[in-house]
Amino acid sequence: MAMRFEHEFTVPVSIEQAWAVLLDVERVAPCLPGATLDTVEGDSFTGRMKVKVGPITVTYRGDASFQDVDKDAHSLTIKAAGKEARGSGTAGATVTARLHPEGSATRVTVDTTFNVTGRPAQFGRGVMAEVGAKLIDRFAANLSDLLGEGPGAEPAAGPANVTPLTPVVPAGPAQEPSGSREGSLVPSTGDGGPPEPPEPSRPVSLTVVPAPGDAEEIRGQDPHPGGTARTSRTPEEEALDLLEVAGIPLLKRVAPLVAAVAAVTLLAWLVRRALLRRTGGS
Amino acid sequence: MPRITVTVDGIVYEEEVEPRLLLVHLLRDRLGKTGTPVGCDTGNCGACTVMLDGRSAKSCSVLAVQADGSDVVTIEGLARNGRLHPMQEAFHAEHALQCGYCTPGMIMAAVDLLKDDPDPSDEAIRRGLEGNLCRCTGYCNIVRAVRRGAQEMSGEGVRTS
Amino acid sequence: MTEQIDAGMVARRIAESDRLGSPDPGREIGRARRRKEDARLITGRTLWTDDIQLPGMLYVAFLRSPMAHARITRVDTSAARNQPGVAAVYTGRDFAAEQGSLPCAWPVTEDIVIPDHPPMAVEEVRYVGEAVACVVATDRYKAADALEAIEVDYEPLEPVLDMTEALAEGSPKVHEAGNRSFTWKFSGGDVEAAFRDAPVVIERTYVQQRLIPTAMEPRAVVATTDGTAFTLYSSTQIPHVLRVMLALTTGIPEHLLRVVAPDVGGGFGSKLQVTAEEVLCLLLTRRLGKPVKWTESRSEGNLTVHHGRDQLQRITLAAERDGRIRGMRADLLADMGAYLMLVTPGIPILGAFMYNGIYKMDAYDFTCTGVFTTKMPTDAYRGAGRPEATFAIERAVDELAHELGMDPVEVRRRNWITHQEFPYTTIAGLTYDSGNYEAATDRALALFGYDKLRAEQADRRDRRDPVQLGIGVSTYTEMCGLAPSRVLGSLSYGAGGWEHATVRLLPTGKVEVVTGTSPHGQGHETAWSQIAADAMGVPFEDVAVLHGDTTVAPKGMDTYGSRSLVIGGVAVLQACEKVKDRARKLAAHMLEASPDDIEFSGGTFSVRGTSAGKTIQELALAAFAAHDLPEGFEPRLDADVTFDPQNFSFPHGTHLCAVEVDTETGMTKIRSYVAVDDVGNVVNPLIVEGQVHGGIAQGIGQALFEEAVYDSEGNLLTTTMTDYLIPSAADLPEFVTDRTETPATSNALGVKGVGEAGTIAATPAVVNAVVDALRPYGVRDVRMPCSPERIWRAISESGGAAAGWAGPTEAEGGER
Amino acid sequence: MIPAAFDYVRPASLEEACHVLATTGEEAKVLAGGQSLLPLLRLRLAYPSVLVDLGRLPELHGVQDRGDHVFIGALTTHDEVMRSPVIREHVPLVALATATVADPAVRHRGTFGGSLAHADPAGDLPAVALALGCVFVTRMTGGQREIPASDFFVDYLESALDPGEVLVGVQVPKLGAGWGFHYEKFHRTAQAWAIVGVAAAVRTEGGAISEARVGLTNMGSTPVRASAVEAALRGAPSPAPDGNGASNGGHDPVRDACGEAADDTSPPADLHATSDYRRHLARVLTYRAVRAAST
Repeated sequence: MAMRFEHEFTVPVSIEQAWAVLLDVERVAPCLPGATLDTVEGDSFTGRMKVKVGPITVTYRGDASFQDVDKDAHSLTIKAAGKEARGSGTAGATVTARLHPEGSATRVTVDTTFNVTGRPAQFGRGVMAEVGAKLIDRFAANLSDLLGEGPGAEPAAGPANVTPLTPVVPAGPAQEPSGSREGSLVPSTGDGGPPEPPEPSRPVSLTVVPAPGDAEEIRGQDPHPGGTARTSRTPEEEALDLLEVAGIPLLKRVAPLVAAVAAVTLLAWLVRRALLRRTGGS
Repeated sequence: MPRITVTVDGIVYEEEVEPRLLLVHLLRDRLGKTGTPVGCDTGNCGACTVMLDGRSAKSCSVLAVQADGSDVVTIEGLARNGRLHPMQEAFHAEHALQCGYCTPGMIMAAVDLLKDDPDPSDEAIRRGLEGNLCRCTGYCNIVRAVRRGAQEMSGEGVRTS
Repeated sequence: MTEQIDAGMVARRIAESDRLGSPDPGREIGRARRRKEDARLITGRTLWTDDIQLPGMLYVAFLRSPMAHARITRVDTSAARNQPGVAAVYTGRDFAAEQGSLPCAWPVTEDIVIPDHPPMAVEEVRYVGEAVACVVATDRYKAADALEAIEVDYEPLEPVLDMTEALAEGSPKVHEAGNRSFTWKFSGGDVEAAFRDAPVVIERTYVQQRLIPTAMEPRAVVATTDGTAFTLYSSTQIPHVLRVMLALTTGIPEHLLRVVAPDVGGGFGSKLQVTAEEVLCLLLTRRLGKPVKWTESRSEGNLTVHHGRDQLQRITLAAERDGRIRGMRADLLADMGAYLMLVTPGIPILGAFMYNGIYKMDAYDFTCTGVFTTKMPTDAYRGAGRPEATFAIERAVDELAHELGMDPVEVRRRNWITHQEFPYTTIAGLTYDSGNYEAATDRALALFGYDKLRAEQADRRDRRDPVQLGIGVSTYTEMCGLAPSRVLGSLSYGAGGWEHATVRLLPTGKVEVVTGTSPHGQGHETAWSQIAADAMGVPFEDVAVLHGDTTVAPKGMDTYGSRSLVIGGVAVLQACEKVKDRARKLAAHMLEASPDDIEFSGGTFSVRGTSAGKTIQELALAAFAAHDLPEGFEPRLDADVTFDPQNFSFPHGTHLCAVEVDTETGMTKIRSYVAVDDVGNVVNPLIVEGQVHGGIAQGIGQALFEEAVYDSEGNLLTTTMTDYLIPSAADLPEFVTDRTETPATSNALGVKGVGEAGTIAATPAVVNAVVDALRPYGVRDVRMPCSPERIWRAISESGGAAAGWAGPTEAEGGER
Repeated sequence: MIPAAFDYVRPASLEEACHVLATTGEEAKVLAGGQSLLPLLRLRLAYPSVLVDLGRLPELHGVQDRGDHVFIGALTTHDEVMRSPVIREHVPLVALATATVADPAVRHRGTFGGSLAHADPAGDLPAVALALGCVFVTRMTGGQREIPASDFFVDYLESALDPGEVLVGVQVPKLGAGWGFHYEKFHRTAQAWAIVGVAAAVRTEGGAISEARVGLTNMGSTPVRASAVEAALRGAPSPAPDGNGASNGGHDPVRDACGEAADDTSPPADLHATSDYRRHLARVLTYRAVRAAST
């Protein structure tokens, strides 16, 4: 099961500062929820990663390395490959991050492909699609936090460190249609009125792109479990998530994933609202 | 290892079992009760259906330790005093089985459904058997058999009109 | 038409009359005998392969590839070996020298590519689920645990998943020799002429989705040896073929190898195979000197039991405006999967002779290319080639009817072979010996209430009812009784199509029938007893049928392709006749009469015109005692027959299906289903009806529910029964069945075979009904399985959003 | 397939259960009826180190009429729920939806609380709990709490329960007079997961809908409350019982309202349905459920 994700965000630090952080594997690796770094040797590192969804757990062991590090273009690729600690399946990810200067800030694009094999990939309900999307979203969000801190800072404790920046239009095709049906749901913005100023939000735009070859679904089958992800939920739930993120002890356990999801969901919702407003206002 | 006591088809067994041992494997591998087969690993097919304390249960989705102190009746314990249960007779009479692999579970499910509804409609029979898959019969004769079994069990005999 | 009669009632009455007994009292053939097999099956006293426990037995579990295509770069079994209870751990490399290659017995062309197929992969894996290593442990739990300790490194290779792309230039290769296994061509008549200036041409592409046979009993194998000889128990349809093939593959001499098929819980073609697990269990018992058992789980089985169908069919039909078909082209791609298994390439070829169906036409052209992909190999699944052919022609004929604005039944009438025209040699070269399509169709139409349903359909269309009614017709025939050996030879099949029977009259007058067929639900013990009881004049209860063990029944060709009764049953009859011939001689001797004056009736040989006679039981004892036998008469009353048929048999029938399609949700509900089959003479109507029921259910399964789905990386998503949907009782209607009986002329019983008929007929009947329901929306096809979403999309994409509910917007559609 | 090894604890009291769970942490898993958990164990998708079997704790069983609500013990089986006269009389939606869960044998073993704590958005009961505004009563060492349904379903297979926390039961509010109920489940075969399900409770007064509650199954990572539909239904004339509503006459406010069922949802795309098909179904099925609940 292969999935591809594109993320884009802007951090308020210079490109050189961001680049320096990006190369620091001991700080980048923990951006992936559930990941533990075991060894680092040059551009290669080994580690473990525990993926947990409710009662379902899959632990991977594997290694990763920096590849195609281009300091002039400010782009690099991290390739990771792991095997299930207790099963025969594998997981692999290729993350390509590119930095683009934007004044004193830096725009970051993260392109991730994610591939899972073995039992977790052998179900129609897409256990790993469910998890994969969230993991990668969380990774991008954490990376955004990390890069925003600049070199020398401590890794972000959690997603509460929201950096207010302008949401960015997704680079790929938007998941939600801009048709009138959906548009009509936009809360309270008058037709033709000016768009509201963007709300403070985490600077992440989420886009899901079918992996190569997936465009026409699974080889011509229509329902397609992979390559898709959810990006929003209802406002009520976001409110709940906000509380959770704010640290109300509703969620003492499973901090990494649940909090991550909450954060990502929140972001997604905020971003989407912003997008819808733009639509409604245009 | 936990020690459990379980009555199967009228015999009391005391067994030490690994907690993960499935009831169906206790029956098949430990007690030699191979009349109850296994057809899937997700609780869908119903081939392993037994009576657990009087109601149908899929023995592949129950741990042996969960059955501690329970009474289990399998297809092997359905006949009494050398006489087939009316539902067994009915499956034979209506040609409600072909390969027979689903049959033990199907018969147990059929017996169970009559506990709630002694005179079920065809639709109720079909709904009541939704957790038991058969690949051979197309279910028509199974529905007939359950109807016949119900009539036998209610003492009416089979309506012949 | 008798539309006022309630169809269900009629069928019930017919069924009841069957149940009440034979129309010819005293005759066993034709009687609705309850099955002998049932006693053990309804009480749990069956012996399934997994039930077998042998002293010191070890349990095998296989580690399977998570990759669709990869090179194996390292396998480390050391940790697994040290786990408690583990006797051995082996990789493909450990068996490379002795495991051989799994056989393909049907090289359909001279230049066919048959890749090496090691039972355990050695260097490369080519589908998810391919065995890479195995653990042998003291119980199944420990074996499963140890699998987790085996480490395998893979170097991923590109998966190959789409047949068309696989054949394109530059595609990654499944095997070094490329992705094309063979191209097989066949034609009759002048196809160019048939299509030249044809007033109507129908061209359609149909997808026969990949199916998982899903016999209820998962496969299991037990192998044991005493150091010299080997016994293999397997949940197989083909103990005899398996014995030969295992001997050839493993080098274990055939005479030292016994193969037993204990009770087998369904097959549907999926157990017509020589599997990696069977080979490896034999090798493991040879290496370890211990009995071993392997039982698959359902999720393992969905990955690794051979799959069925998976063809892409381009069908072109040329016709006159009056509906008469001029000619047909069928151009197929058939997905072989990663390897060729026992009869993989032959499956689409079996269909080649059936694309013309029951119709007369001037020309026909067939091409099939077998393509390798990185998926589980395909092979026989109920119908094997013939359902695909029947689907194509029956769907295309419906399209022709629609194109011409004709009733689909009428178009069929204009084209089918009329009953006066039999025997009829078709454009595909087969000689259909007998049939009466008119009778079966008329009967079906009456039972169905065809005209009334058409009226209701018109009314619903007029009212724009959100629930639309569709009517599907399927008039099928099939070639059964595989098969005349010379025909199989001409098709390059690796074996013959004969069947063997032995009949032994025991000293006490009881009869043993030994058959080479290998039933797994078909009720041969009952039906063969009926044949023998009639032929020998003994009570039904006095016959025992032995099968499924190469020691007990050493000769046979086993059970598949609706062949058992047509060939095996006839062999039983012939063997009985031979025994009777001997008995007649003995009776003549004892009665001091000429054998020519001896009559046989009701189990007694008597001198014509006298009351003097000897019962067959008396003769049995006399032969046993052998005190007073005719000169040169061997003291035995038994006989062997190996029967090789001269022709196939051709059951046919008309199936009608009415569906209600909820156009708002796309949900299809089968409202009524009528099947009138002509399977020739019937030995046991109860068994025939059961076969038809089950066949229809599987045909409906393909039409509406089932599909094996691989994702874009080659992972199988339908590994469990929660995702591979086979219908339950709650998902199917009552089927109304009836029969016409046009005896086959090609065998002494006049029988035609019934195992696959329902499946072959049902799929096009249902899909035709679904499409018929959607005609007002401009829909002309829905891909199988016709899931609610596919139907909803078909409606939406034809611009016919139902009853005001919006279809997918463009943006939403893009999200797929 | 065969589960990996685990330890097994059958606590004698709720207190002990909480203690065991709290001390074992994330690696422990509660075993209720096991009908969802055992398949996961067998497929080796779950590797708990300890299973804590609550099946024998009497305080978790049973159904009680508690005046303004019905209390359903977490370990009450689906079968018991379906039969309970109290549930059928006062909170019939629970019985209606439970009757669609899996199959009879599974309903004999599977539990009300187990299904809810599994928090599967494709399960039938979470949407019902959400629509009815149920309150989840839990216990942990030295305390207890009540979690409203709107807070309980956190994410895909994630509930708000802490590792040391046990679901004791669920308070299902009685909605009182004038309410009608329906659970509309759409699935391909009897055993298959709901592609979409709709739990509807509708109060009609004087020929109009005065209040509606709609919960959606399998329309997101959690069950979803169709708030927009609920708001839009308020005051709409109750649908005509003839089955065609006002569609003949053109405008049907109930239908319009139900057209908002998929708004603000992010339904999953999987083998059995795409997201947009689920959105479509949500609209159609909500209309059907609301109609059925109003008549």
